[in-house]
Amino acid sequence: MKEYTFFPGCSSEKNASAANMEHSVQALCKILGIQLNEIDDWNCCSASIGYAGGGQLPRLAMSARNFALAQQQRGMTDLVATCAACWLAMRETAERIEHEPQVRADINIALKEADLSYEGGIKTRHLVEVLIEDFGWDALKAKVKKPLTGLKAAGYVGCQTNRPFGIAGESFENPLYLDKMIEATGATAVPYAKKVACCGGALMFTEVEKSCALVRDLLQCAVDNGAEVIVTPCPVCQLNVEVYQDKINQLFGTNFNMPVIYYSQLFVLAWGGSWEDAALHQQVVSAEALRRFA
Amino acid sequence: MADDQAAGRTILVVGGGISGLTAAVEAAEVGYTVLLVEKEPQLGGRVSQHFQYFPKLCSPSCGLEINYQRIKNNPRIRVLTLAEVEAIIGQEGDFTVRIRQHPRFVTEKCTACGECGKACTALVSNPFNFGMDQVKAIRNSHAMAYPNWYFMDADYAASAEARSLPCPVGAIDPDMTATVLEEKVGSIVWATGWQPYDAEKIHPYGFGRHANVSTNMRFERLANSYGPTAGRLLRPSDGKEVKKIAFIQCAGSRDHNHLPFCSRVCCLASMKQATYVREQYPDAQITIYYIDLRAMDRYEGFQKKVETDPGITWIKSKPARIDEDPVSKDPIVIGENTLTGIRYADSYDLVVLATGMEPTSATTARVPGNNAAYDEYGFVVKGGQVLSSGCAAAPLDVAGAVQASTAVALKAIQAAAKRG
Amino acid sequence: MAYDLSFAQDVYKNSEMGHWIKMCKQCGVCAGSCPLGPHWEYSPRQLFQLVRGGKKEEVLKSSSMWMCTSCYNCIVRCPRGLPITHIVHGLARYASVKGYADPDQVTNRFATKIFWGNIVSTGRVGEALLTMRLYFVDGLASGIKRGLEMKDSALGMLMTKRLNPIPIRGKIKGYAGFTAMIAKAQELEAKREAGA
Amino acid sequence: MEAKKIGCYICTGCGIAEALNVAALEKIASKEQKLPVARTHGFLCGAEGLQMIRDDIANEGVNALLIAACSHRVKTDEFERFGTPLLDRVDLRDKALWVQDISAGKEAKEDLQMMAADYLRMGSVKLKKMNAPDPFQDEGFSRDVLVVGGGIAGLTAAKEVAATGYRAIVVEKSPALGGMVARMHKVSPTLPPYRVLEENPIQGLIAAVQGESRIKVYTNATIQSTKGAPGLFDVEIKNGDTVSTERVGSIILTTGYNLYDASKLDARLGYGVSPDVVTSLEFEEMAKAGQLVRKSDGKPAKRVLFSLCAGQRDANHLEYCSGACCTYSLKQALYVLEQQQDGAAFMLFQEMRTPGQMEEFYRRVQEEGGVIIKGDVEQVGKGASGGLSVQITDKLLRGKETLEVDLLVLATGMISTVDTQDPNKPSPVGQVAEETAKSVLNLEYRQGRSMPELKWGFPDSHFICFPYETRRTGIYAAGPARRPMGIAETVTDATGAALKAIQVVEAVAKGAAVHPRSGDLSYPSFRREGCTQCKRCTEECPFGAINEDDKGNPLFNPTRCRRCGTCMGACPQKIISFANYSVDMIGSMIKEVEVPPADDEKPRILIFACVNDAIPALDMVGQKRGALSPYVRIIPLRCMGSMNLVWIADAMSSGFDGIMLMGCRHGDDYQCHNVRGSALAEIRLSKVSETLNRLQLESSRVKMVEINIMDADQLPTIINEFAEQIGSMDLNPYKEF
Repeated sequence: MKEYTFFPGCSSEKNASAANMEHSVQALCKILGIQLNEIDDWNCCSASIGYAGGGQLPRLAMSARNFALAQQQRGMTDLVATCAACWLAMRETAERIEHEPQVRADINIALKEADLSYEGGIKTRHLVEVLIEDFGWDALKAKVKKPLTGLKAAGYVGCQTNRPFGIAGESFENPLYLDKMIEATGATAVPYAKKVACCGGALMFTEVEKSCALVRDLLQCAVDNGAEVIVTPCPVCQLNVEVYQDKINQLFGTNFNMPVIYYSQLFVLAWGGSWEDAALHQQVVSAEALRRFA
Repeated sequence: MADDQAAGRTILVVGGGISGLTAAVEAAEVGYTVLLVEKEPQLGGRVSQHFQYFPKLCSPSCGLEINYQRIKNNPRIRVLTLAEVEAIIGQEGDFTVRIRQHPRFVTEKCTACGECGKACTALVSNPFNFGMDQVKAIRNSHAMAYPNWYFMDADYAASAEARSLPCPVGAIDPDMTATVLEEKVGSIVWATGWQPYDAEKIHPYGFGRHANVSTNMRFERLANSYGPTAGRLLRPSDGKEVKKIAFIQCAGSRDHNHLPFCSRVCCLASMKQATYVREQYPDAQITIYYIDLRAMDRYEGFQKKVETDPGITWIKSKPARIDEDPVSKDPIVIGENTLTGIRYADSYDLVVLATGMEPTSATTARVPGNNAAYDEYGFVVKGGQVLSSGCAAAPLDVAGAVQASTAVALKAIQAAAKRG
Repeated sequence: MAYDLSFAQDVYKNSEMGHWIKMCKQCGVCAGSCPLGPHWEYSPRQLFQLVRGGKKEEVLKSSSMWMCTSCYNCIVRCPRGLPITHIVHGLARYASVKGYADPDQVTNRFATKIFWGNIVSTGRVGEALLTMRLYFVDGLASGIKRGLEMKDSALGMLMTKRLNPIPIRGKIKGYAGFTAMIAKAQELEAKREAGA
Repeated sequence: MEAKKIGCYICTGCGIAEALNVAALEKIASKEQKLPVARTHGFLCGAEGLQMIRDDIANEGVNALLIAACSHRVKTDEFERFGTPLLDRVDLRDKALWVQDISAGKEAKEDLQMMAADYLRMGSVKLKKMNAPDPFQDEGFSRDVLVVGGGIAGLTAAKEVAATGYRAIVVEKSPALGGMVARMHKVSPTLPPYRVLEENPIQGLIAAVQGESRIKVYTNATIQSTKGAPGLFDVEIKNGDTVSTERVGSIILTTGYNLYDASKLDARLGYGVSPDVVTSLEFEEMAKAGQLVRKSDGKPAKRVLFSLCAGQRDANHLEYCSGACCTYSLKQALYVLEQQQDGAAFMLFQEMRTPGQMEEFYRRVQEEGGVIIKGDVEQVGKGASGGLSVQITDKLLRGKETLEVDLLVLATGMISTVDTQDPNKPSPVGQVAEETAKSVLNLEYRQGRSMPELKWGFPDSHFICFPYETRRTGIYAAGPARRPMGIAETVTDATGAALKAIQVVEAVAKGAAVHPRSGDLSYPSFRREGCTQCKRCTEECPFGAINEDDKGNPLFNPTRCRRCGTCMGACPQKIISFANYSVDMIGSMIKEVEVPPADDEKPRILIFACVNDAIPALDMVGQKRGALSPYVRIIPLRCMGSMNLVWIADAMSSGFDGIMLMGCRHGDDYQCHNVRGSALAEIRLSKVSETLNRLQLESSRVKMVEINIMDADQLPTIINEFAEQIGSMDLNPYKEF
């Protein structure tokens, strides 16, 4: 059993938009032997869109509080995040605490108001990095019980899992780990030009049509390349690409009905987990195409 | 005077490209003894892979040939090919260097008659053409090669066929092993030059992923009648004639993600390559994407000349990325024209990345021991035991490399005259 | 007067990562990298030159900064290593704080008011409330209209237990400390932004 | 001198024995050509074969070698190191065997045999006509180096010359050393991390030069005249009323640059209108004096606009880029940003040109707040609060903008101070060009007092592969006198020029040529009694090597000579020759070719090929096993410039049916290593139709082509099409005679 401090983020809460991710992540960890110790009483990371309301320091302070709590509760053990935005916000905060003394000092002035302090040092990691680096491809493949042979999946890495930090060792323009994950389950990763395209992110809320146009291009590319399902590591990507398909069909006269699932769901399914373990019942666009492997 | 000083005072020149050749020949023609060490089987270095020089659009072989003649006529120059300097001990005026000479598997008896090559059935990827074609495992690296003396790839030397190759003069020796020499030298010139920046590292441009994204050095080989297409400008995916072509400047240069410095020659090289295209395809459309056109000093005349070509579109823009049309395999260049503010997504038959110069002294040709000072890019600069010239010292065009190497030849003479 | 540097110098000093604007060499990579590029009135590169040119009104009243999806494409490609995403966020914030940004600009309104208000009110995002606030921001009628447009999706989310039927969420346990922390941070931030 | 004894060695390896009747060749050597020693060997370049030759040299007294084997591309160490200058290589393999397909049958084999026999005959007669050169010597040779110009280039050159153990003489026209750089404040970075301005090195350099016993300095001095030649230059140095004469071996021209006259610039730039518009040099002097102020009212200059390309890259002013001004202006921007409180520097650029590691310096200046603007100055007016109001076109903000600044600095460009003459306008016959004594060197050369220019007034001759070469042997230009360049590059350039200056005096001492025929000991001589004073040789020498006496006879300066043979080619009287290269030698080779009788219907085509490009290209044809017409016979020439028209007549009267001349490209982008050789050959050839008409032959029988070293693939077509064309004509009627 490997233990990590865990920051699930707001979308992974019960009845939140990435509840399916959280559920499948837990199932995945159980199979692999990972214990995720959630930070008690964590707060929102403020996400990238937090810049406008929060500015610099309040925004960074929010992640700093989570670090401080993590250190109090779990010492310096690696902190794992599953949400792209949370992971990015925490990495950014960690970097600025490390490299900018003024920021570190100011953050601590603010943290003091909550009787906390944090000087840096906890390593923030994406769950994907844990799987690759701490377990390795062979271990991931070895768990496969029901190879997803014949399944054509388009790996959609998106933005914030990929930039500006990215999964260690991967290219910003053509990261390969997600394709390798798909292949590790026995499925086929379709070649696909939009794997790091943007889904609109938070602008899906405000610039709906512009963002929907981005997602339309993305879906079209997946369809053109024969994908039956889109697989992603990012809750924002998952939400935007899955939930807005109706809207897109309405706006552009298209007829998309593309299931969009998390890599964790794919693994759980291939590793012999149930439909429910994989939280595939929690898809807005039905993932029935995968039922044949359940 | 000079002859007296030359006694026992050898100048070691490392690198047999245009810089090393120049330093060696210029020093030897003053009357000094020169040991020229080249790691490849033949001299000429990077320039020998070029089709033409700007601005005169003439062949590098022409100037190289004169330098080879100067070597042939000058007994003071000793050339060691397939050789690398492993260790440097001592100081200016009194160095001992250890040189490893890799086996050539062909002895100096070779008359370059070509019989072995005819019989050889092993084809290997051709490094001289950047792997764009295949070549015999026993060969000369290129037609104008000097010394005109065949060599054999090490892998092939271990094969059974290598032992049975015909040679009228018995020059083939697959059992040849490396030898290590120790030499006393008075001064050392590091002239190891540059390598093209690895275009695969420039991920947004898709080299290696997109079939029809090439590089400037590959394009030089394509244009060359001795190159993989016998000089025809054809695109890799389907052999189609290149009628719509883009050159992208600063592909890897002036970029903190890659080479932070300017490689100096790429703007002019692309202008020159535009003339290759025009020569073959009078109706071709050419686009050059650039940040700043750097046709320094008199090269401005060349820029002005190329600018008279109405078929060239100049776009002040560093493209953001290159996509590929999945069906036609046309590369699509995407970016913003900074003078109009208009975004573009233009497809081409071929895109040529003007990749920059990475000093080999930063990677494969480090100076042994603590004998060199480097700048943060890996160029060998003033302050160490060895002198440096050409593109081992700074990104330079050929004339600049010759100029610097002539100067360093004098510094090497002065240093060799010091008593250690 | 053009190229009066007082605005630029204030931005360099008081806008997040603003000092990096000095370093742009106007290559255009950022503009070509942006997913919503065509919708920007001024591309990042142009914004930077406008800042240097002293074009305060043009910059701060522009909707450009609000078009950033935070995809970070520009940041990883910029050959001068400018943290463009952060610079643009900083400029947006600057425009908002200094009162130049149109308060009705949809993203401005959402980011500065709705989203931030949502997270600081409890310590975490309340997605349902966030969505409702967003839809009803222009009043009841248009809110209902927007809500209806998305009703199938919302229903889907509800049915798959990915949307909380109870929009109000509870506060985090340490909310008092959290609020005090935010207040302190905001106080320091305000000082910094004022150029103190 | 001992009698010549020729040994002929025919290699039978590399398939020669299988393709050729070697015994017949051997017989030609011994019986027909009457060579005292003629041998064959199956592996001549092997240890045994070479020993055989060495034994003959030792035991038989052989002192001239005819090696009939492969081409000069291979085996030079083996075949060309016997220590005798009397050597010729007959290329039976690469240019005969390899370009003939003998599988075609008996006739092909016979053709090849004839070709080989002819080449052997030509080699034999060549060697018979060849004498060992006697190197030119003079007791008065000097190894001292004259440096003209006492700025950073000249001082560097002198210092480097002295540091190598030679004496230098510096002549500076102004009262003090230091030149332009002495007027400057600081210099741009040359060392990592390329971010920091460096202290001006000039004072240290002046002190070093003044403290060096091997350097003699003349200030307030000009060159009244330069007579002589490398090793033997006599230079009259005028200082006031005193004229001193110095004998030097070589000369380095480091007179630097003048700035383009800012008052000639477009009025919109405002120079001369407001005192607050200054040139970059004026600004430099202000910075040096610590006076960065508005000249109009003495107020501190806080906002400074630098306009790069003030006249450069402009067809109305300087067509070229000055190379260094972008970096130079960035340096000056840093003066403003570092020295002035609240200083602001704006760089109005066209193309920001900071090559190489200077990109980092560009970054530094931006980091310090320097603002870049792509655009042009439109109008300069008076500012609201003094200073200037400058209207510009702003290409990045896409519009017209107005900047209030304290100073506008115009980065004017560099003009070479070397007086040059356009080589494309040769001086009229009988006159010395540039009679005015304006020239820097005042050369007493037949072809004029000035240096021939390459382009835009810069005096070099070949700026890619051999940038130091000029058309005046032993005179090298360095620094901005040679090409626009900045300080760091000037220091490098001057060091390189110092090497070339030393190299030439060492070569001269040995009687040897410098580039491109480095080491060649031959030099031209002439038979005075045959001279008609036509002056073609003195006019045509690309290097101005030949002067004239009062009667118009040529006066050869062997140490100026580059041994190209252009004089020999020019001479209608055939009286100029080298010990080992002469009109008679080539003429005899032509006559040695056995021309088949007309009824054999086998034409003969003579190819004169330049050894620099055409011969290597022909070697490549062999290496690639291209097929050439069996009727061609190739004669290498040192340079097409040495082609004497009499050979055309010789060949035609010997029965050749066609002649092809292969020279290097000429014109603006010439590749001729002797600059004018191939161009002159073309001019001469234009007169050949007269000769042919006199012989009642078609002028299409003679053709000149430009051959590039990479033309191996085209050569078979070029040659074979010509051969076909000649074949389709009637055979040369002179065959019968």
